[in-house]
Amino acid sequence: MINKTVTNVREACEGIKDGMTFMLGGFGLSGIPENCIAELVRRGVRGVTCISNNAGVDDFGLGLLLQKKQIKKMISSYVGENAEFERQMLSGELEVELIPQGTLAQRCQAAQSGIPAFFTPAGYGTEVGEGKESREFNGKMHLMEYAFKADFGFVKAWKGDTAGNLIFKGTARNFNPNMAGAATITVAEVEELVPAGELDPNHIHIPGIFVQRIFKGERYEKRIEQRTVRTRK
Amino acid sequence: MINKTVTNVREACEGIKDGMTFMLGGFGLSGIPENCIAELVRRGVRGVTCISNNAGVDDFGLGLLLQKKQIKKMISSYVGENAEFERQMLSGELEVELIPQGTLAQRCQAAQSGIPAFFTPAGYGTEVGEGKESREFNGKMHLMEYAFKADFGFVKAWKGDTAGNLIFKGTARNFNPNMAGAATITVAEVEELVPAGELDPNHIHIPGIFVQRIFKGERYEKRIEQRTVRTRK
Amino acid sequence: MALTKEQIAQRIAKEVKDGYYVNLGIGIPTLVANFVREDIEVEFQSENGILGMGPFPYDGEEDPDLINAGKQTITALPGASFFDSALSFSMIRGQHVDLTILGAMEVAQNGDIANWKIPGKMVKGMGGAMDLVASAENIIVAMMHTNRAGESKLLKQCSLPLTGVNCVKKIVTNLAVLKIENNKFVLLERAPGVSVEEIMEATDGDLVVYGDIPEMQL
Amino acid sequence: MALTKEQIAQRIAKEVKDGYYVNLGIGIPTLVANFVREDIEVEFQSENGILGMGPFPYDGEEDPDLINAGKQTITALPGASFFDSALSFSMIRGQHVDLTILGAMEVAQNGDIANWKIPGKMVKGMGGAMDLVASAENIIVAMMHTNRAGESKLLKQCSLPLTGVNCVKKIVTNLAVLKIENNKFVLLERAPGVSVEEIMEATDGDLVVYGDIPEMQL
Repeated sequence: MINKTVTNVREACEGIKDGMTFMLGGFGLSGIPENCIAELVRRGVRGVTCISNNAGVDDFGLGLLLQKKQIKKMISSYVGENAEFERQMLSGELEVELIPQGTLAQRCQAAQSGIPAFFTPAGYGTEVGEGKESREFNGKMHLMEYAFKADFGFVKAWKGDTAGNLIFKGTARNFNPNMAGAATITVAEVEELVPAGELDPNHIHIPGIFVQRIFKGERYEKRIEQRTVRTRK
Repeated sequence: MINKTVTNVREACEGIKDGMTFMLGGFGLSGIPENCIAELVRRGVRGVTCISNNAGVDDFGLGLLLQKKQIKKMISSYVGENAEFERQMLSGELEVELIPQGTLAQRCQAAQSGIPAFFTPAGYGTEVGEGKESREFNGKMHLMEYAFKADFGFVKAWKGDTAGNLIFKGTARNFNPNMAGAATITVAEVEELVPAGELDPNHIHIPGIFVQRIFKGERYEKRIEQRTVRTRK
Repeated sequence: MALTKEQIAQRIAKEVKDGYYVNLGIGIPTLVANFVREDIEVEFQSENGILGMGPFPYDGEEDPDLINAGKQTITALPGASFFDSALSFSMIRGQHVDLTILGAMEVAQNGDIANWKIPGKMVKGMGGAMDLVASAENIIVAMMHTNRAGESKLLKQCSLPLTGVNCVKKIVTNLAVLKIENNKFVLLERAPGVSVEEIMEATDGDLVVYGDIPEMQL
Repeated sequence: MALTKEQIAQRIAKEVKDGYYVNLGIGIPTLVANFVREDIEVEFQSENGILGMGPFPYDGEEDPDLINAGKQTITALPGASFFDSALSFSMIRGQHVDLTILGAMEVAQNGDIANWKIPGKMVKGMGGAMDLVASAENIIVAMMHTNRAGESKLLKQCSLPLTGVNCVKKIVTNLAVLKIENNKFVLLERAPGVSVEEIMEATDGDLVVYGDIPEMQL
């Protein structure tokens, strides 16, 4: 098998430059590439565009990059729960493009799949549709949406093997499989890295062909955003 | 969980009518819905359109429906290995629409996903592109292709549960997951049917929401089309 | 007496039928799960990637890899499945979800809905709401009849940026159950003890009242 | 001496580089796997849904659920993965596959290829070939230089229905290795003992010969 392992997060992020466009997996703080985000902060890369469903919270996830004002533009579907984000957006420091969540997922998958454009009903008749080509199918109006283009994709999986095959856990899967292979270089960080052959080929969620670099993350905080419990009776 | 089980293949095929459009999973003879095909033959449904990557062989798979002249039109990517098929096609008895395999898969997935149309480079400049809208993206010409419409989808999985969740094995997966939920009614036949809760939710290939009826197939021949072996040294 | 948020959820729960796949939005809709009859089979979908969502976990059993669209820790019921965001929106866009229940800031009498942005003030984003309202055949809006300033949220025309057009079919508020028909709100039920006149007063859009309006059964 | 089919495959195997994902068509291309250097890592993709395809199984170990695109029984190597057809063509259409090797009935000097249909005679279908040739950056055609009637398969223009346009970059036949450049065939290598004149004679399209043409190394 082709070996995709790199030694650590520093090697995984080789080639990152100011002004690049990144895709980052995760929903809220679940399934985010924690180690890659920390490395982006460490490198101090600036003026970047981030395609990510959310923008983290003030002191975790993409919020860490926002605090250092490293992000020029965010492309997301939901950015609540982040005061610094709101401040930068309302002051005009941060450019923000909000798009429907399903459109975001599909534009990633389209990039992964070599589909340059597709039609979706989401957002027709709203601000999201302004300036976009629209067309009727089956008596219903749709917008034409394009595949994303990005330089680096950062995804986080539960388990991975040296061939780059990935397996996700629970709802930490979210955008990660759709972003793998959607950028020029896909970096995967995993909680557990095993030799090729140890994972059941029927259980692989994303085959290694979509991953250029894989490494085991040094540590995972896996912070919970809204701890909600029920009481035992 | 919502229970999707039906008693047997007869109940699973309730509502099937002459002239309908069917989608059938499988690649060659691998992963085909054997029990549903047998039931379609038994019912003698006629004048149907079949969307299926292949057309079986003379005496197995969709070849059984062809022999009985039940099929009016085939939409496939590859139909070799079937003499009766070739005879009916060349004589004009059978209408045949050949489309690229990736386009076929994507048109199923588009139907499953509520994407009415998308662009693909496959077939541009060939017979396949005649009469179709074409457009340039990123300096390359693409064809606009539409989501399929079908009345019944027949898919075959390895394991399933009563909630309709499906798991496939090896390359018998092929078109089956992409066709689930792409027709008005999706019928899933499985080799092993277990109570909801027995399958690991991380291993489900297709969630039960895409399946309307599920049953355990009575028997599986699983015929091999090209038995190819190497000799032991 | 106007309904509490729990009672709005309780009333909406009666719209949930056996065999339904249901997507619940954040806020009042989330509460609906607590009131669904126990003798029917319903599966809750959360757009971040789970079908067969269960109740919140017991204290100490929270899993950061298992949350709902509101980022709350949840559990998975036996028979649940996990999937990626693209497949999740295949369920939504492909109309495999039977019922969508979501909140709103404004609903117009033509079925338009606004719930994602107050220009210059609040911009959280639409999340999955635009996909949901553009795709679902069966949408119920759960909201208070008026906003904090006492202004009607049932309008002739939305003033806020839209989430979707001509999509809302039914609305359950603290005062009433209404449907949208022929570009008008049609009053179906009153909250217990709330008069038709009170509802008319709290409704800015055109409101049609056919005959006697029954009180809601909770 | 013109090459055998095995030797064509052997020559093409030298184009397979370390770290390549390779899709092999039916016929001569399938044989290429047998000749790839053992000191490099290559993964074979089959469009019916496997990455990391291994050799044919031993007698008695065939699995009907494990076949290649030619419907032959195969094995999976450690580290392999299975996937559905849509994701398989995401690999192909999304240009994640590095090299595509396929057969042809005709190739034109502008890179057009025909390999799926002979009107009125043979219509097997294109299978995945149209997706492959429309998407791949790196396509090598493996074929005999002439057909059974002795007619050249390297033409000014294809006469058969096309599979793809302007897509073929390299051709390896039983007589020669050629590339396509500026709307012409450019001769790169001769089969051992085959003269430039023989190749010119067997080539219907415009053929460019720059200087001395070396013999192939197998």
